[in-house]
Amino acid sequence: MRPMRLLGLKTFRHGVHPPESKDETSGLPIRQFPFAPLLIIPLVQHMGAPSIPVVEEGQEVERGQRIGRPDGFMSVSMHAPASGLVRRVALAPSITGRMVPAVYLEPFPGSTQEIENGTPCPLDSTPDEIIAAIQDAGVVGLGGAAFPTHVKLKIPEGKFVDTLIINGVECEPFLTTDHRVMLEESKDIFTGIRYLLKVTGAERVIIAVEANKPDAAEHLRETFPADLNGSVEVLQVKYPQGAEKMLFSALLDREVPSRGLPLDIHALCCNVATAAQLGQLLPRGRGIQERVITVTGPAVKRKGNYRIPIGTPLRFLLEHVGVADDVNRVFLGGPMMGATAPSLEVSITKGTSGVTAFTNTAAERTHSPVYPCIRCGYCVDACPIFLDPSTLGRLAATEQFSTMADEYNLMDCFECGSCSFVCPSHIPLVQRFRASKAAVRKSKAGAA
Amino acid sequence: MSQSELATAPAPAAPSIWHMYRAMVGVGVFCGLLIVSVFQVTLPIIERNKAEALQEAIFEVLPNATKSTTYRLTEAGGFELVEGEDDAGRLVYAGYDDAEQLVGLAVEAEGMGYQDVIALIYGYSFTEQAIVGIQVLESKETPGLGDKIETDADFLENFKSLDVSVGEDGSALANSVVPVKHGEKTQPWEVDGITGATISSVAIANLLDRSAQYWVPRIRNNLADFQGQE
Amino acid sequence: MASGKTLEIRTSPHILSGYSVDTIMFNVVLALLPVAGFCVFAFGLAGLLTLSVAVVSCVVTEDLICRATSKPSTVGDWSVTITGLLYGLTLPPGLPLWMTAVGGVICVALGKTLFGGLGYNTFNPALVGRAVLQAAFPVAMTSWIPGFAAGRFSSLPLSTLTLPFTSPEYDAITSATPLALWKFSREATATSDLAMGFISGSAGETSSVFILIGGLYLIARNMMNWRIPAAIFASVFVFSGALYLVDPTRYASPIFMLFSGGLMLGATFMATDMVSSPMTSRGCYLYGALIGVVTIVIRTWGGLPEGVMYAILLGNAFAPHLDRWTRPTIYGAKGKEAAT
Amino acid sequence: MASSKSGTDEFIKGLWNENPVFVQVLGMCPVLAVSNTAMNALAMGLATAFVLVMSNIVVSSLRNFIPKQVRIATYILIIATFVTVVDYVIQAVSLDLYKALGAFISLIVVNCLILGRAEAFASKNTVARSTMDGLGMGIGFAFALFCLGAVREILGNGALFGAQLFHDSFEKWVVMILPSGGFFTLAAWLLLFNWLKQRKAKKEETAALALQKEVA
Amino acid sequence: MADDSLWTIFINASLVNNFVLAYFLGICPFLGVSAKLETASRMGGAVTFVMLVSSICAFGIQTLLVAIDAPYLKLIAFIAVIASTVQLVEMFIKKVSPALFRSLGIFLPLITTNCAILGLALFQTNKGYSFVQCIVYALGAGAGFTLALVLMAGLREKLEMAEVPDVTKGTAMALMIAGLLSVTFMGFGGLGG
Ligand SMILES: Cc1cc2nc3c(=O)[nH]c(=O)nc-3n(C[C@H](O)[C@H](O)[C@H](O)COP(=O)(O)O)c2cc1C
Ligand SMILES: Cc1cc2nc3c(=O)[nH]c(=O)nc-3n(C[C@H](O)[C@H](O)[C@H](O)COP(=O)(O)O)c2cc1C
Ligand SMILES: Cc1cc2nc3c(=O)[nH]c(=O)nc-3n(C[C@H](O)[C@H](O)[C@H](O)COP(=O)(O)O)c2cc1C
Ligand SMILES: Cc1cc2nc3c(=O)[nH]c(=O)nc-3n(C[C@H](O)[C@H](O)[C@H](O)CO)c2cc1C
Ligand code: SF4
Ligand code: SF4
Ligand code: SF4
Ligand code: SF4
Ligand code: FES
Repeated sequence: MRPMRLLGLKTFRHGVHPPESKDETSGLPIRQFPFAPLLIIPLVQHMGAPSIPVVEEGQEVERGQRIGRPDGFMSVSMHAPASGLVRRVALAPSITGRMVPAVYLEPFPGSTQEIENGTPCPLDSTPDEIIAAIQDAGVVGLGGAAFPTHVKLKIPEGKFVDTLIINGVECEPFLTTDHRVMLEESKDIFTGIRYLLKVTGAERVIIAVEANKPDAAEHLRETFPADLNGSVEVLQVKYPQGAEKMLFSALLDREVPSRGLPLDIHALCCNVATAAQLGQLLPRGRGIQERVITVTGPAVKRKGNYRIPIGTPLRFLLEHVGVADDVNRVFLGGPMMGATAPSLEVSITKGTSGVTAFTNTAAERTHSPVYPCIRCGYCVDACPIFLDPSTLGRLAATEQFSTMADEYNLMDCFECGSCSFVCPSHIPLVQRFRASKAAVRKSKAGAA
Repeated sequence: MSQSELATAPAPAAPSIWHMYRAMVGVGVFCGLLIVSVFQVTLPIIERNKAEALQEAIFEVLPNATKSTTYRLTEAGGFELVEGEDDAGRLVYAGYDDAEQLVGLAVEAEGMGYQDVIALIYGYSFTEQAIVGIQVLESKETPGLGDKIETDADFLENFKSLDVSVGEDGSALANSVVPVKHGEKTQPWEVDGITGATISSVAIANLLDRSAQYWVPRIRNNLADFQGQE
Repeated sequence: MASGKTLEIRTSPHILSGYSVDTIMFNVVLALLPVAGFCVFAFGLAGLLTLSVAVVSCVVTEDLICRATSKPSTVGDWSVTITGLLYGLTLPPGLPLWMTAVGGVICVALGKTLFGGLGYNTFNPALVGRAVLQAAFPVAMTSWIPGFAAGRFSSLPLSTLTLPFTSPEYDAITSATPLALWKFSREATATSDLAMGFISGSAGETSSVFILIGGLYLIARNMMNWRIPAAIFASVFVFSGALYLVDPTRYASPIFMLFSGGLMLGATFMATDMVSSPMTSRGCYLYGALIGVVTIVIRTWGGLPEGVMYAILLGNAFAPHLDRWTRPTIYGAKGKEAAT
Repeated sequence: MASSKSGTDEFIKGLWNENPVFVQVLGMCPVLAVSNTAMNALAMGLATAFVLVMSNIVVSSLRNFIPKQVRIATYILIIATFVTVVDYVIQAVSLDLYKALGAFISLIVVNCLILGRAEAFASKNTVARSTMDGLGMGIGFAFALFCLGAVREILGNGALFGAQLFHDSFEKWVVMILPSGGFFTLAAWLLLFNWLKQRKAKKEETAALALQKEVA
Repeated sequence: MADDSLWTIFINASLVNNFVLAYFLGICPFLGVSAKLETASRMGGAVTFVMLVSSICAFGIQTLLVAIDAPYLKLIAFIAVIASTVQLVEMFIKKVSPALFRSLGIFLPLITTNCAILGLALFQTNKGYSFVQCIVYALGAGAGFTLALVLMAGLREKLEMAEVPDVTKGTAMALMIAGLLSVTFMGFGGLGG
């Protein structure tokens, strides 16, 4: 399977091209977002175990101070996004709909919100020291999965990485976070890259950018440090190019083995914003208190790219930017992968790359009637994993879960939603696959 | 017998070899007797039926014949009279009129049609040096289309007198029997096809040609074999 | 602000491509209109009546069956209109209208609804109707009236208005199709006549130009799988071209093969019926090649002058196997063993 | 195995409730192959019925005489014998009929219906009951064949038993006499039976519901 | 007519006069074993194999019966000899290749008393085929049977995921597909000629 080159640009095979809808925010510089009167900081914003709170109700905290410590290796530290008063340490609603432990923090009004530097982690530290520092800084993947970055960087004995890929693709429609970060924080990105190269031992770095962000690619190329071994690659615009599996096949012509890890093909992928955070935090010994998100969508009045404190409640965010009266759906992330907010009380976490709000009219198209599958094959042509979503969909409708998993590779579906997007019969394919995967896992667990 | 019965039935009653032997032989003898007796009873009737059917077909394709005899092609290329019911070898049927005068020969022929094999019998007249009638014996051609070879009056008209005279050297037909499109027949050796059943009608023409190319020269070269019959 | 109002919770993706079954089907109808128009132009009233009765009988049958099974009517998705139009376009104009109507019922009942309706028919419904009709009334289905006859807009062929269940009678004007002329008399027809439709044949097959325009429109709008017609045309061209090179007197030229009979219409609009064709790309190429080769085999060595319909139906029967054989290896399957 | 059914019950069940063709879908090959006219269908049906009855009689009367190990071989021998008999009798009666039925007379040997009845019924029941069973199944089979043959001949030839039913101008539906017509006609009969069954089931359901409501 | 070319015999037996779709032979296995592709293709292989064996047997028996002038034993001899030969072959395969036995074996006893097998023996005798012609005829008939069975199985598997109306479910639907396949195969008419 050769990487495709169309119009001279690299890309992967299959995939879709939803309307990009990025024009309204891609030119807007990152602006600081104000503090909400009450920040709700979930203690689990990442894949893995929740952090253990180290603050108590009524305690005053400084901005950047550690408020949670990692509970084992698959966990990270949490830091206070603002100087203020801990009002409660209690459960709070999360994006999954479940209640999770959280710290309720009331920022001091009028505080300058200066941040103290901690113990810096210089570039010449050992890989293990850097990994410890990353865990301490609370860095998780900002590309969406929120996988603890230090876990990903811990290269097991006997494995090696030759290529580091920095993911600036941002194929999700509407979102322009990574775009702005690449334009405005390229220095931090390159610093981050140096740390990453150091930790992983990779020989070279490739920064991947889609062709719809020519200014970012241009800027990165111009500022690319001469002593770094690497390049900036411009890719054809296609969803889900940002998925690391797609990037590996587009850039390296390597496929992550089914149910394997990127390490199996000696590659590693980090989001640009993650790299930028590393570049900002490690030399200063700080932890994450804020991140850049895009607030956009037809229902949002003041769209833009904001640097926003972690823990900002959605309600405050929307009130601040203003939304249309007929807003009917808000999702954290973009429209392809994002999850709808179960309520306005959930807060922005490290994994949130954007907030998109739709009005009734914008949402109408998703309410079209569902027809039977007409075997048009659009989904087959879209699926970047080369599955057969049509047959999977029919099997799911008749609840033949084990056939789906055993004969049609259900478990390889990474839920990109391309199939649902293209289906002219409006069959909720990926939605069915999520449920089917859960059913399969349950029956496996039951059997074990 | 159901599975459960098998499982629970006590085994001691296992039949002896003798029982099996007795049963098989008994039933075998009974069946053999039945078959042979039915065969003996029906055989003459069947033979008579078949002979009558054949006779009818011969008289149908040789319009003036009232009596027929059977000849077999010999190794030497001549013809010999067939006695009794023997039907081995390649046969032709000679037809005679009331005056015991030879009117022609009836020959069976087969060839591939649209669906399956078409088998027919045709009459060859010495005097006209032509095919003077055909009758389809077996055909699975499509009803309404291919079966027009049996019913279409225009088509059957072809075989009232289809020229199959032999050429100069006596080894082949002067003109091959050829199919032509409906309405374009100009020569007596051409077969006017049926529109809508071209394949079946062409098949008839071709199988007649093949058969006539084989038989007619042989028959003409051994005319004496049949004449001696009077 | 949205304080008091409830937000919807749905899982991603939250946007759709904008394609919808009914818009696709409606566009196919649009693409077929020029073909239908030319049919009416060439065959006059007979063409118009054939198409109308075909469409009406299909649509009414579907509606009635929906009612009988107390389901909401599915006529609105336009798919049955395509079935009716295409079925009508494959008929000989001048076919007794009662036969047209009977075939329409067969298309929809036997070809589609008894298998579960839209999306579940294993064979192309329009061709099911035509094939059963051809087997039922072979004479009427192979009696062609010539196009562009004088007075075609004011009078009808004798056969058209035959009383139901009785045999049609024909005026003397029936004529052979180019393929029959070639097969049974080795007479070739001029390519320009073929392309422009100055020939006799099925209602919709006589105008290759309009068929191609409709097909290109649908391909441009990504509503038709271009691989199928491409594979059919390529295989027909290569196979008949090879035969032609061997013996041009016995085998027709590839151009003739491409432009005569129902090949254009079948390859563009009927082999591409999504429901009854394979889904994978390689499956589509194989499917097209199979249809092309079988068509040429039937045309060249078979008993019938034309074989597109049977070739497509055979392709339909093979479609599940083609899908199975060409199922792509999934991402990451290659390295699976290497990894473990 | 011995049920309390009377001989008439044995006879009736084959006609309708357990009709070999419409309900059990057995012995399909001859059903489809020779049902292109009512005459052929009926003749084939009766020939099969004859073999069925005779083999049932012989098998049931010999049921204590034939050891289990050789029973299938013996049954096939018996059936083949009667088939050969029928084959010659039909040839003697009418060559035309024989031609039309072709090899399918011989194929009665392998008709699963016959071996099935011999095995499942005759080998365990009295001669009288087996005769009734054979008659019922045989006539049920012949009846089903006739149903098919009649439909196919009427539509395909415009005739029944060779007698033209309609005016000359009737357009024959050639497909009905073709192989595909056999499949379609049988499918149509089965659809009809399914539909009747469903309707009955639905009626019974509503009746049961009504009763429940009444009681409640 | 023993002068048909081998090619004609093969094409006719497999496509034009397909045993299942044109002659209605072997309908029971056709309807019974065509629900799953896996079993269908193995059944096809087994039938082809048994056809080959019985074609050879039937040729031998016919030669013998003509020699001893006992045509009335034809049917009984065919069925008995074919059944026992298949039994022997089955035992042989079991011994020699257990793998082959596992894939074909279970079908063999089912097939022996199947009309397609007996039909083949009777037809080849009626047509007066030579030994080689008989073998080609058996191979053609087997190939045609397998093709019909495999196509049927593919379509039925596809329809397994369809919302088929209740009245159509089961044998009725199988017969409808068979009818449509039969119509499709009519396109091959005249190919063998
Ligand atoms: C369908 C899909 C699309 C994705 N798109 C992007 C993307 O556009 N940009 C990105 O940085 N990560 C994207 N990701 C996540 C990447 O696969 C990968 O996890 C990430 O780049 C790793 O970097 P991080 O750990 O620093 O977030 C996507 C993942 C999936 C499954
Ligand atoms: C259970 C689990 C274990 C993982 N272990 C490792 C690991 O040991 N090393 C590593 O580099 N990445 C590891 N990953 C990270 C993934 O390869 C991937 O980078 C992460 O899921 C984010 O990618 P995505 O956003 O495309 O889904 C692991 C992921 C999961 C879910
Ligand atoms: C169902 C069906 C059955 C056919 N059966 C025959 C047939 O038995 N004999 C035949 O010559 N043509 C048969 N044909 C072929 C055509 O009807 C016809 O022969 C061909 O179109 C040539 O027609 P022409 O004579 O008008 O040129 C059949 C066609 C179909 C569709
Ligand atoms: C490109 C294209 C071609 C089609 N061709 C046919 C056709 O040949 N016959 C037909 O009945 N329906 C056709 N349809 C309509 C639709 O697929 C058909 O009604 C379904 O097969 C019914 O389930 C076509 C649709 C599309 C999009
Ligand atoms: S959601 Fe799953 S099945 Fe659908 S396109 Fe993505 S990977 Fe393929
Ligand atoms: S895109 Fe939808 S309608 Fe098309 S094949 Fe896939 S599931 Fe079926
Ligand atoms: S046993 Fe044979 S003849 Fe009888 S129905 Fe079954 S397959 Fe046909
Ligand atoms: S012989 Fe076998 S396959 Fe045929 S119907 Fe009887 S049980 Fe079914
Ligand atoms: S932005 Fe590419 S999917 Fe997340």
